Amino acid sequence: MLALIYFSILSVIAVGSALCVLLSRHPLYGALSLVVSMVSLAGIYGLLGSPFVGVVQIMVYAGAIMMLLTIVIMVLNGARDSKTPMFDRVSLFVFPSVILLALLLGFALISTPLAFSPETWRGSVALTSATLFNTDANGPGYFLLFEAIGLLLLSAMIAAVLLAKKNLGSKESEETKEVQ
Amino acid sequence: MIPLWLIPLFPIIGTIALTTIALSSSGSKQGPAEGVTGAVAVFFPLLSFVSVLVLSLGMPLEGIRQTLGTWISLPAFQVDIGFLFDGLSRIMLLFVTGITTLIAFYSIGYMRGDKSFARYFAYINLFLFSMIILVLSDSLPLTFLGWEGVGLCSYLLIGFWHADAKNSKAGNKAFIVNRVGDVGFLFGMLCLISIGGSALLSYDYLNAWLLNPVSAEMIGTAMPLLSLAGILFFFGCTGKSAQIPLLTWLPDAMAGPTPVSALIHAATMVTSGVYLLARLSNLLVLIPIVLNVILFVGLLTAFWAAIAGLFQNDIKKVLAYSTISQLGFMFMAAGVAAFDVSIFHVFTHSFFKAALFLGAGAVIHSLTGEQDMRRMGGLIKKMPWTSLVMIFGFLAIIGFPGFAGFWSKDLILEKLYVSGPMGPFLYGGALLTAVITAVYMGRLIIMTFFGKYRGSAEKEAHIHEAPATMLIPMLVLSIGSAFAGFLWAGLIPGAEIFREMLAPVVGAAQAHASSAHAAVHLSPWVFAALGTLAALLGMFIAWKLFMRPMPEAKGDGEPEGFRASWTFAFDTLHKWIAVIPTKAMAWFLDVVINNIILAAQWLTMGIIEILGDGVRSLQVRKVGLQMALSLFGMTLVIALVVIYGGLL
Amino acid sequence: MELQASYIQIVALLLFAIGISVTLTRRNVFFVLMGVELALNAVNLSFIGFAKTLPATASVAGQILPLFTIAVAAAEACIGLAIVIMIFKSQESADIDNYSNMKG
Amino acid sequence: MLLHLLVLAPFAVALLMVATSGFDSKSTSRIAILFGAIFTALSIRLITVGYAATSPIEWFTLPGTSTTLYYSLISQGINVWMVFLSTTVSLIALIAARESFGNNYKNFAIGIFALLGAMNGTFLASDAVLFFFFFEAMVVPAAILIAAYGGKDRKAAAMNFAIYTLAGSAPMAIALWYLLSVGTGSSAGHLFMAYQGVSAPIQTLLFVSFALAFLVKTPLFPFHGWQAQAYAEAPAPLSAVLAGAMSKAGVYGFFFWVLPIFGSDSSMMNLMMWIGLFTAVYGALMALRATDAKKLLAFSSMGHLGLAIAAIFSLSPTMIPAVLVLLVAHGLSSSSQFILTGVAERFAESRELKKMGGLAARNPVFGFLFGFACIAALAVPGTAGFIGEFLILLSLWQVGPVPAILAGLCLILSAVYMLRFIQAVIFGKADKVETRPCHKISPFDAAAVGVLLLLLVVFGVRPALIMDSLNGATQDEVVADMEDSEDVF
Repeated sequence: MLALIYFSILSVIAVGSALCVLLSRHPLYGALSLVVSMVSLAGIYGLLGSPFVGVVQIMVYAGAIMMLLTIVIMVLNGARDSKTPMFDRVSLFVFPSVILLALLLGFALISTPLAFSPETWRGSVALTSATLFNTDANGPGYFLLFEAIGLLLLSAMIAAVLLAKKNLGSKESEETKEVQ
Repeated sequence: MIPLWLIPLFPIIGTIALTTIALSSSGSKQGPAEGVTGAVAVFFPLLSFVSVLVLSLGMPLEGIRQTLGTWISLPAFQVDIGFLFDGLSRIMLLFVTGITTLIAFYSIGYMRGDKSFARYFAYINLFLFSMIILVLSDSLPLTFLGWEGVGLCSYLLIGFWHADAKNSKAGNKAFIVNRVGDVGFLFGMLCLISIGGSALLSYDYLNAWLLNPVSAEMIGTAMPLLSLAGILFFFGCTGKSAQIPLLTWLPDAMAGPTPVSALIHAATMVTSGVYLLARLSNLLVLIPIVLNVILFVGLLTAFWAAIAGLFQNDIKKVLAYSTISQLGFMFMAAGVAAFDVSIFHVFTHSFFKAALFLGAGAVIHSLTGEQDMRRMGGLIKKMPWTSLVMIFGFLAIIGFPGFAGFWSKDLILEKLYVSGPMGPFLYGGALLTAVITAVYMGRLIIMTFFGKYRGSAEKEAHIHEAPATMLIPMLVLSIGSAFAGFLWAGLIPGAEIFREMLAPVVGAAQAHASSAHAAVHLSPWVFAALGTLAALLGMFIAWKLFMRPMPEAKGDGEPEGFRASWTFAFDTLHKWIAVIPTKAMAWFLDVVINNIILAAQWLTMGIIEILGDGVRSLQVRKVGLQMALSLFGMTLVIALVVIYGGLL
Repeated sequence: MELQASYIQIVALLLFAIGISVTLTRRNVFFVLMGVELALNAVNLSFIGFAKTLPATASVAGQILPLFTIAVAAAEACIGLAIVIMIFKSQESADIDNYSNMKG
Repeated sequence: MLLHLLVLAPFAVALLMVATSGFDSKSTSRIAILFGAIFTALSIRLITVGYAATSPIEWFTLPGTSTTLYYSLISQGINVWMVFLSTTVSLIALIAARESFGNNYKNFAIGIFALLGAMNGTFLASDAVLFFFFFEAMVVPAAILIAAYGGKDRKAAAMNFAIYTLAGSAPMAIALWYLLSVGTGSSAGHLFMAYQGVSAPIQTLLFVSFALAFLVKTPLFPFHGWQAQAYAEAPAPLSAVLAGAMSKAGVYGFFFWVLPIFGSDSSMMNLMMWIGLFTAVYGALMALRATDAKKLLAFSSMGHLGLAIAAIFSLSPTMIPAVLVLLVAHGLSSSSQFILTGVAERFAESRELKKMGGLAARNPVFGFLFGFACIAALAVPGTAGFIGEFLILLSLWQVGPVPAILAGLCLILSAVYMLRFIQAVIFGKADKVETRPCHKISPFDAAAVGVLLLLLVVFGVRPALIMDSLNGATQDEVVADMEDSEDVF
C-alpha cells in the first residue's frame, strides 16, 4: 500500500515533468524538467529494489548528461529561435499516432497477465558487480559488453573532440590540415 | 650417345640468350654489338647441326626414341613429351639445322645495321627450335606444338619490320590462314582420339595399330572417321604448305626479310606439310580417296602457281609462286604414295630454292631494296658470283640434267606415270607445269641478270657483289643444288641412299600402295629424256619471249587485268567465302543485336532509376516527417498484430 | 490495493510516448535530444519493471541492461551535442528544419 | 587455419590499410604489396595442401526454415587454383597500381583487399548461403573502386555493374531460400536432395534463378551489357582483377553449385552449353569490331569464359581439367593483358586503338611483354591456354562435331582479333605517339607481368602442376554426380 503511494507520487512527478519537457518553450526549462523526471525515476528504481541503477541514474543521467546539455544550451543560447513555432507541422500526424500507439500498447499491457515475482533478486551493488564481472566461461559474459562499452565511450570522446575541434574553425586548425 | 633433347635445347638457349641481348640493349642507341650477337646466333644452330650429324652417323635402323616425361596426363587423355629420331626425321633435321645455320650466317651480312639485329636472330633461333620439335616429336600433339610454333615465328618474321603496317598485315594473314589449317590438324587429332583413344596420337602406336592385322576389322568400321581424319590432316598441311585452298599467305609472306623467305617460306617450314604426310603415310595409304584428293590438289596448285609465277614482276613473288608450285609437285608425289620421293624433292628443293632466295636477297641488298625485276637487268657483269649461284639454282629447279631438281622431279614424274590408269594424264599435266616452270624461272634470270640495266642511276652506282658472309652460304647451297640429287639418282644404279634411309619409315606404306595397282614398266631413260626436253623447251620459250627490250616499268609491280584475277583468284575467293561473311556477321552482332541488348539494358536501368528516384524523393531532407511516417507505420503494424493476434 | 507490475509498464509507456512526441514534434534541436533521453529512460524503467516479474537469476539481466543503456546514452549525448555545436557554428540556428539543406 | 586466414585476413588487412598514411603512397604501397605477397604465398601453400576443410562454425538459422547455416570453408582441386588466381592477380594489381594512383593508393589498396577477401570467401565457401554472401559482397568493393578510380563514364559503369549483378542474383537469393526451406542443409548435396523433391515447373524456375546470377556474373550472352563498359571504365589494375579473378566466380558458381544441384536436368545443361558456345562466338566477333582496347579485351575475356561454360555443360569426363586449366590460363593472360593495356593507355593517353601504335619500337621491353601476353592469349601450344582450349575442344567433340566446330571457329577468330590488337597497339609507325619523356614501363611492373607470363609457359609445358590437384576425391565425386543423379553425398 505504502509502495503504491510512493509510486503514485513519483510517477506523477515523472510524467508531469515529462509533459513539461514537451510543452516548455525554453530549452533550459525543458532540461530542468527532464532532470526532475529523471530523479523521480531514480526514486522508482529504488522503490522497485534496484538501488544501484537508481544511483547511476542520478549520477550519470541527471548529473553528468543533463548538466552537459544544460551547459551547451546556455553557451550556445539554445533559445535563440524563440519566435518560431514550438511544434513542427508533423505534429498533426505524430500526436494521433502516438496516442493510438500508446492506447494499443496499453491495452496489450493490461490484457497481459503480469505480476511481481516474490523471489526476485535485489539489484544491489554486490549482485550487480558480481554479475557484471563474472568472467566464467559459462557465465553471462557481460564483461565483454562492459569492455565494448568502454571502447564506445572512448571513441565517442575522441569523436566529440574531433568534431568540436573542427568546429573551432580557427586558423590554427586550418594550418594543421595543410601540414598533413 | 647424345641425348635427343639436346637438339632442340640449343636453339632455345640461343633464343633466350638473344632475347636477353635484344631486351637489355633496347635502351642504347646503337643496339647490341653485332659481332657477338651474330656469333651467338650462329653458334647454337651450329651446335644443333653438329649434334644431329653425330646422331645421324650412329643411328640404328629402327631409330632412337626418348621420352622426357608426360605432357598432359588425364585418365582419358595421355600425351608424352617424346622424341623420335628415325630415317625421316634424320633427313629433315639434317637439312633444317644445316640450312638454318647457313642462313643465320648469311643474315649476319644481310641484317647488318638493322636496329633489331638481336631480335631477328632470337626469332630465327625460336623458329629452329619449333621446327626441330615439329620434326623430332614422336606424337601428333607435340608435332602440333612445333607446327604452331613455326607458324608463330613465321608471323613474327614476316612482320619483322613492323613499322610498316603492310608488313604486319601480311604477317597477320599468314598466321590466320595457318590457324585455319591448324584447326583442321586439331580436328584430325580429335578424330583419331575418337577412334582409338589418345594412344593413337603417338606415331609408333598409330603405325603399329594400322599395320597390325588384328585391328583390320576395327579400321574397317572406323573408315569414315579415319578418312575424315586424313582429310583434316591434309587440310592442316595445305595451310602450312600453301596449297589450294589455303595458299594466299605465302606470296604476301615475302614482306619479311629475304633470308627469312629463304629459310621459312621456301626451304623448311612450308615443307612440313609434306613431312606430316610422310609421317602419316601408313594412315594415308589406307584411304585412297584422301590420296586422290592430295594428288589433284597438288597438281592444281602446281599448275596454278606456275601460271601465276609468270605474271609477277617482284623477284621474290616469282620465287614465292615457284615455291608453291614445287610444293604442289611434292604433294603430287605424296598423292601417288611415293612419300620417299616427295621427301627427296623437299630435300633438293630446300637447297636450290634457298640458293635462289639468297641470291635474290643479295640482288635486293645490292640494289638497296629494289624488288621489281623490271628495274633490274645486266647484273651478271656486276655480281658474277651471285649470278652463278642463281643460275645453278635455276638449272636445278627446271630440272636440267645432273642438277638436284632433275633427279627429284624426274622421279616424281615417273611415279605419276606409273601410278595407275590416270597416270599418263597426270604425267602430262606435271610435264606441262615443268615447262612453265622453266619459262618463268628463265624469265626471272633473264630479266635480272641479262640485257641492260634498267633501274635508276644512283642505284646503279651502289651495285656491288655480296660480302663474304653472304656469299659463302650461297655458294654452299649452290653446290648442294648441283649435287644433292646424286643421293638418289634414278639413272645410276646403286645411287639410292636416300630411298634406303627412308625405307624403314615409309616403306611399308608404299609397299601397301603399290600392291594396289599393277606397275607400268617403262624405261627410266624415257622419263629423263622427256624431262630434259621440257626444261630445254621452257628455256627456249623464255629466251624467245623475254630476251628483248623491256617496256618501261610503272606502278608498284603488282600484276594487272586478267593476270591479277589469276594471281589473286584465291584471295578473292577467301574474301567472299570467309572474310565478308565474318565481317557481316560481326557487323550484325555489333550493330543490331548488341544495340537491342543495350536498348533493353537502358530501358531496365531507366525503370530502376525512376523507381529509385521516386523512393528517394520521398525521403529528401525531412527527417522528422520520415520518423513520423515510420512511427505511423509501426502503429499500424502493432494495431494489426493486436487485432489479428487474438488480443482484441 | 497493491502496486501492480503493469502500472510500472504503463508509466514507462506514457514516458515513452511523451519522449517520442518531443523528439518528433519539437523544432528546437535540444528538445529533440531531450526527447531521445526521455524515451531511453522509459525503456530503462520498462526493463526494471519486467525484471521484477522474474524470479531469482532471471531477474538480474533486466537490472544490468539499464546500466548499459545509460552508458550508451552518455555516449550518444556526447556525440549529439558535439554535432549540435558544429552545426550551430555554420547555421546559427537551433531549428532543425533549417538544417535540412545539409546534403544527404 | 589456412582457409580462415585466406578469407578473413584480407578484410583485416583492409582495415589495417585504413590506418596507413594516405600521403606517403610509397610506404603504403610497400606494406600493401607485402601483404599481397603473403596472401599469394598462402595460396600457394593451399595448392600444396590440396583438400582441406574447416570445422563448421554455426552461423545462424535461416528464419522460416529449420536449416542451420554454417561458416564453413573447404578447399578442393579447383578452388585452390581460383584462390591462387585471386591472390596473384590482386598482388599484380597492387603492384601495377603504384604507377597509376599516387596519393589515392591507400584507398585503392583497401578496396582490393576487401575484394580479395570476398573473392576468396566465394571460392572457398562450402555453405550455400555463405557462398552467396561473399558472392554479393564482391560487388560492393568492385563497384566502389570503379566509381572512384574509373575513366570518364565511371559513375554509369559502376552503377550498371552494381545494378546488373545485384539484380541478377536477387532471384538466386529467393531460390536459395526456397531450397533451404524445403531441404535439410545448406551444402550442395543437401540442396540437390531438396531440388529433387520439388515439382518440375519449380525445378525449372529454381534452375533459371540460380543460373541467372552466374550468367550475369560471368557474363554470358544476353546479360553481358555491363561487362565491356565496366572493364573499360575501371582502372587497368582493377580490370585485371575483374577479368582475371572475379569473372571466375561466375564460372565457379556454375561448376560448384549449379552443376551438382541441377546436373541431372540434361536439357537445361544442353541449353547452357549452347549459350556458352554462342557467347564464345559472339565475344570473338565483338572483339573483332571493338575500337576500344579494353573493350576488346573484355569481349575476348567473355569469349573465353563462354568456351569454359560450354565445356562445363558438355559434361564430358575431360571437362574438369579442361576448364580448370583454361580458367587459370585465362586468369593469368587476361590480367597481364589488362595491366599492359593500362600501361599502353598511359603511353598513348587514350584507349582508342587508332591512337595507339608503334609502342614496340619506342619501348621494346613493353612490346615484348605485350606481344608475349597476346600470343599466350591466343592459345599457342606451349602456353597453358593451348592445353585448356585443346581439352575443351576434346570435351566438346565428345558431345558432337558442331559444338567442337564452333569452338574451333573461336580459335581462329581469337587469332584474328588478337593479331589485330597486337598490330594496333605495338606495331606501326613509332611517331604516331608524339614523343614524351618518361615512357618506360617500370621494371617492377615488367617483372610482375613477366612472372605471370612465365607461369603461363610453365603451365603450358607441365600442365600436371595444375591438373595434379584434381587427383583428390573431388573429380570422381563431381563426375559421378553428373553421370547419374544418385545420392553420393
